[in-house]
Order: sequence, then structure tokens, then C-alpha cells
Amino acid sequence: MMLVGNIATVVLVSLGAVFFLAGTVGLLRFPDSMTRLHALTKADNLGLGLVVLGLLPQVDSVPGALKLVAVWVLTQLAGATVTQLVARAVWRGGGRS
Amino acid sequence: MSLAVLADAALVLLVLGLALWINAASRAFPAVVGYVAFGLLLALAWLRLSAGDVAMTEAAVGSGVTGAVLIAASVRLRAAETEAPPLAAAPPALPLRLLALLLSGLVTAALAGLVLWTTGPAPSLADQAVQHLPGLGMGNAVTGVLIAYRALDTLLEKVVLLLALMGIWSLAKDRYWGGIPGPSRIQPTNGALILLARLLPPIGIVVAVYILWVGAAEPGGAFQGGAILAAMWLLVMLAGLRDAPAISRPWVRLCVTVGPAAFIAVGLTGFALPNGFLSYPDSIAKPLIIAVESVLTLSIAVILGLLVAGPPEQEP
Amino acid sequence: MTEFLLGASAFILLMVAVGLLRVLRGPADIDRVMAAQLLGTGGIAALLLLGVATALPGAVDVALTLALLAAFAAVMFVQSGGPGGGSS
Amino acid sequence: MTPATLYGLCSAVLVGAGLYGALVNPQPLRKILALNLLGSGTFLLFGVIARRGAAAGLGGDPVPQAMVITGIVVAFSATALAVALLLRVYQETGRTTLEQPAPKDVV
Repeated sequence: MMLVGNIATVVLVSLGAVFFLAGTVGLLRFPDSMTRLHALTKADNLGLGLVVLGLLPQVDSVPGALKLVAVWVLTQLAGATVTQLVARAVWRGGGRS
Repeated sequence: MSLAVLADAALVLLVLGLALWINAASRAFPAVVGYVAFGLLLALAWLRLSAGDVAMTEAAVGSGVTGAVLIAASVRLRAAETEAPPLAAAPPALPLRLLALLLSGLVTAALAGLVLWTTGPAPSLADQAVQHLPGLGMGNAVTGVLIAYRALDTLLEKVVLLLALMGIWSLAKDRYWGGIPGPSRIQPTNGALILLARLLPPIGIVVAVYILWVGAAEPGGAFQGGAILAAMWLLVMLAGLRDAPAISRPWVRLCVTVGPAAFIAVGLTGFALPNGFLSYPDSIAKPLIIAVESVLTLSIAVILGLLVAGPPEQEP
Repeated sequence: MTEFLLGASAFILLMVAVGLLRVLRGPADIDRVMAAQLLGTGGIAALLLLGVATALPGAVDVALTLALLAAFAAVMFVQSGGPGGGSS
Repeated sequence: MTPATLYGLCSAVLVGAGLYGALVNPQPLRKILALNLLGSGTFLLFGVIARRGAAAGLGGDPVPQAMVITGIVVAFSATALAVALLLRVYQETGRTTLEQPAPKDVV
């Protein structure tokens, strides 16, 4: 059981790290603000989501696990709103130079 | 633990890189964004130094609320950035810059020498602090120090917050005195932001109360909880759901003063009961401390929020 | 497991830190805000990994605080009229 | 080198960088930023001393840590007041400096 948990952790956290890598590459390489925003949201959603999922087997109490999930949900809320605000600002021309 | 050392080294390099950027950026806004990132990384560094309470304060106050003040200011001052003298100050001449560099280098070298030469364990008050915690019904020594042993510092700090708020209010133009803080809103509100400002504050209030409550035993406490509450309030104002209150409102005045006042009241009763100013009788120490902390949290939240909102710029 | 989690934490931190090059390059201020947002999320992930790996007291609560304030800087920027200009 | 020493050196550089920025940068807002760097460096040094004073089963001496928490909040109130003063000066005069213009600059 321990072993299965550990394997799940390694796989999921690694996958999450890959999404952060992708987010960074996208943020640096994509040509304009809109596409960069696209890269950012993937890291926000999936990167942190997979890391949290991967950490769950390592937490031994239910409240501890719930707190991890709460961190993810709150970051989602923030991320979604910021994406909306930024996209709207870029759309109105604020993001172009 | 080689990986841990690597992580520490990476963190330190990042923090220093951001510090250089904050000084070197050509405009203020990029420097301010650097400062927000800097605060977040510093919170990680504090955790690595086993100071969870400080990490939380740095994340909420050092990076979050300070960042908000600086961001708003850098946007408002954007037009002034391209100004030359006499509208803006000129950079100092090269010899002066070199002199400043020399001075800063000397200070850095002296501090670094101090850090490197004094390697032994530092003198510590940890034993004394822990010794009396059970009497207070607490597990977190930092909260114990803040609320009990060094309560006078904490009280004076509340007074500093209040003084800063009075300083900011007094900057209002005469006709706006007693009015609503901050510039009148020009930005249209946004559906997504309104949704966030409706969803997040209830959760934020729960988390703030939890942080305050858990502060007795684990990292957390009145400052951290108060800063979260302030951020939630500001979010509601930014989304346009509520205006900032006119500063002449009685409840505003009551909220900002009730924390320090309660602290002083409890402190004075210390004279009548056991050992003097700001000491708690053992039997009711815990409920008393929780009561003081709750009222303090409310005051801190309102004061921090109003400090960010700025001087009144609209008529009441 | 501890070593793996620490390694992952350092890796994610370094990744999002590289993303900070966007703060240096811009070109628009909104791009810099995005880089800060990515650093915020990555910092939270690194914090959670670090906290679970070394059982630091309070690490998850610090992450909770950061998550609550995650949108704050960007909202402040947009609502104070930041995106209206200021690309260099 | 222990982590505490590493962060100690970091704090020394932060203090130096903050001092330099506060002395040299002409823009007031940047001076405020630099002073905050200086403050953060000082706080971090306190944290290092606290870490070295770890005892009684705690990770660090709680007294300096509590002082730093107080310090961070006071630094914030000072920053907020300074920013408000700066914005007011700018609002009133359209300038971001208090230096008197030299006679030849006056149009």
C-alpha cells in the first residue's frame, strides 16, 4: 500500500513539474500576451493540481489532505479570475506595445 | 541533505537576483513586480529558517499588502517617470555613486564578516519563553512572546499602525476631510472579478479565524489573520461591490481604536490583580488572551485595509 | 521520498524563476504580471512539496495564505488602471 | 556552510543593495522600495540569529522572531505613509522631488 502510494506520488509530482516546465517555456517563447496567457493557465491548473494530487498519499490525516485540496481550489479561483482580467485587458489593447 | 543545500542556494541566488533587479529596473512598475516576487521567495526562506510565523506574516503583509500599495502607487506615478529635472530629481553624479557603492560594500562586508565569524550557537531566550507557556495555555512560543512577554512591543506597534493611519488621513485635502478614501473608481467592474469577490471573502474569513485560532499552538496569530481579512475587504472594494467607508463613520473610528484600547484596558487591570501592567492572571490567561487577540485582529484588519485605501479623495 | 520531494520542490522553483525573465523583458506590464502569477503558483507548489517533505510546521498554512492572496496583486494592477498604458 | 550562514550572507548583501538603492536612486518610489529591501535584509539577519539560538525543542529563538513580525508590520505602515506622502506631493506640485529648482530651470 505504501509502495503504491509512493509510486503514485513520484509519477504525479513529476507530471506536475513537467507542466510547470511547459508553463515557463510557453511564457518565455510564445509570441504575444494572449498565447502566453494560454501557457500560464496550464501550469496554474494542471501543474499545481497534479502536485497536490501526488502529495495526498503522503499526508496521514484527513484535515491535512483537505487543506491541500483547499489550497488548490483557492489557487484555481484566483487563477481563473486573473486570466479573465488579463485577457480582457489585453483584448482592449492594454497588453500590446 | 545535499538536495536541501542545493534548494537553499537556489533560493538565495533568486532572492539576490530579484534584489538587484529591484534596484536596476528602468521603470518603477517592473521593480514593484520584482518586489512582490521577492516577498514570496523570502517567505520560503523564512520557512527554511524554521520561522513559520514570520513566513506567514511576510507572505501576507510583506509581499501581499505592501505589494498592493506599491502597485497602485507605481501605476499612479507612471506619468511622472519620464520627467526630467526640475520635475523630478536627477541621479547623483558618478563620484557620489561610487562613494555610495563603497559605503554599501563596507556595510555588506561587515555584516558578512559578523555572520561568518560568529558561528557558535547564539544566546537564546527560547528556554525562558517555553518555560512559562503552559501557564498561558499556549503551544506557540512566538505568539506567547508577542502577546504576553513582550506585550508592550505589540501594544506600541498597534499605536504605530494607528499613527500611520492618522498620518495618511491628515493628507486629505480640506474639502475631502471625513470623506471616502481612495480615488473615485474609473475602471469598469468585471463579472469574473465580482464572482471572485463574492466567493473568496467568506472562505477568507474562515481561514483568517482558523489562522488566529491555530496561532496559539502553531504558526499563525492576530497579524496574519488580520492581514488576510484586510485583503478580503480590499478585494470587495476593488470589485466595486462596496465602497470604502467614509472615515468619519463612527464604526470606522471604533474599529481602528478598539484593539489598542482593549489591550490597554487588560493591561491596566493587571495592576489591580497580579504583577502589574500587561500581566495576565494565570487562571484566566487563555480566555483573556484569546479575547484580546480577537479584538486586535479586527482592528488590524480595518487599519491595514484603510492604510492601503489611502487618504480620502472623495467627499463624504 | 523526502529527497524526491525536495528535488521536485527545487526544480519547480527554478522553473518558475526562469519564467521571471518575463518580468525583465516585458514588453507590456501585463506580461510582467503574468510572470508574477506563475511564480505565485509555482511558489505555492514548492511550498507544499517542501512542507510535506520536511514536515515543517505551518508550511501548508503559509500556502493557504498565499493561495488566498494569489489574485490580489493582479486585481490591484488591473483595477487601478494599470493595463491602460505603460509598455516600454 | 550551514543554511543559517548561507541566509546570513544573503541578508548582508540585501542590506548593502538596499542601502545603495536608497542612496543613489533619484525616484522616491524606488527609494521606498530600496528601503524595504534594506529592512528585509535586517529582518533576515534577525532570523539567522534566531535560528542559531534554537533551543528547548524550538527551531529558533522565538524572541527575535516575534520582533521581526512586529518589524514587518511597522515597515508596512511606514511604507504606506511614505507612499501616501509621495502621491500627495505629486498631486499638489506635479513633481516627484522636493529639491528646489535651480533659478535657470524656472521657465
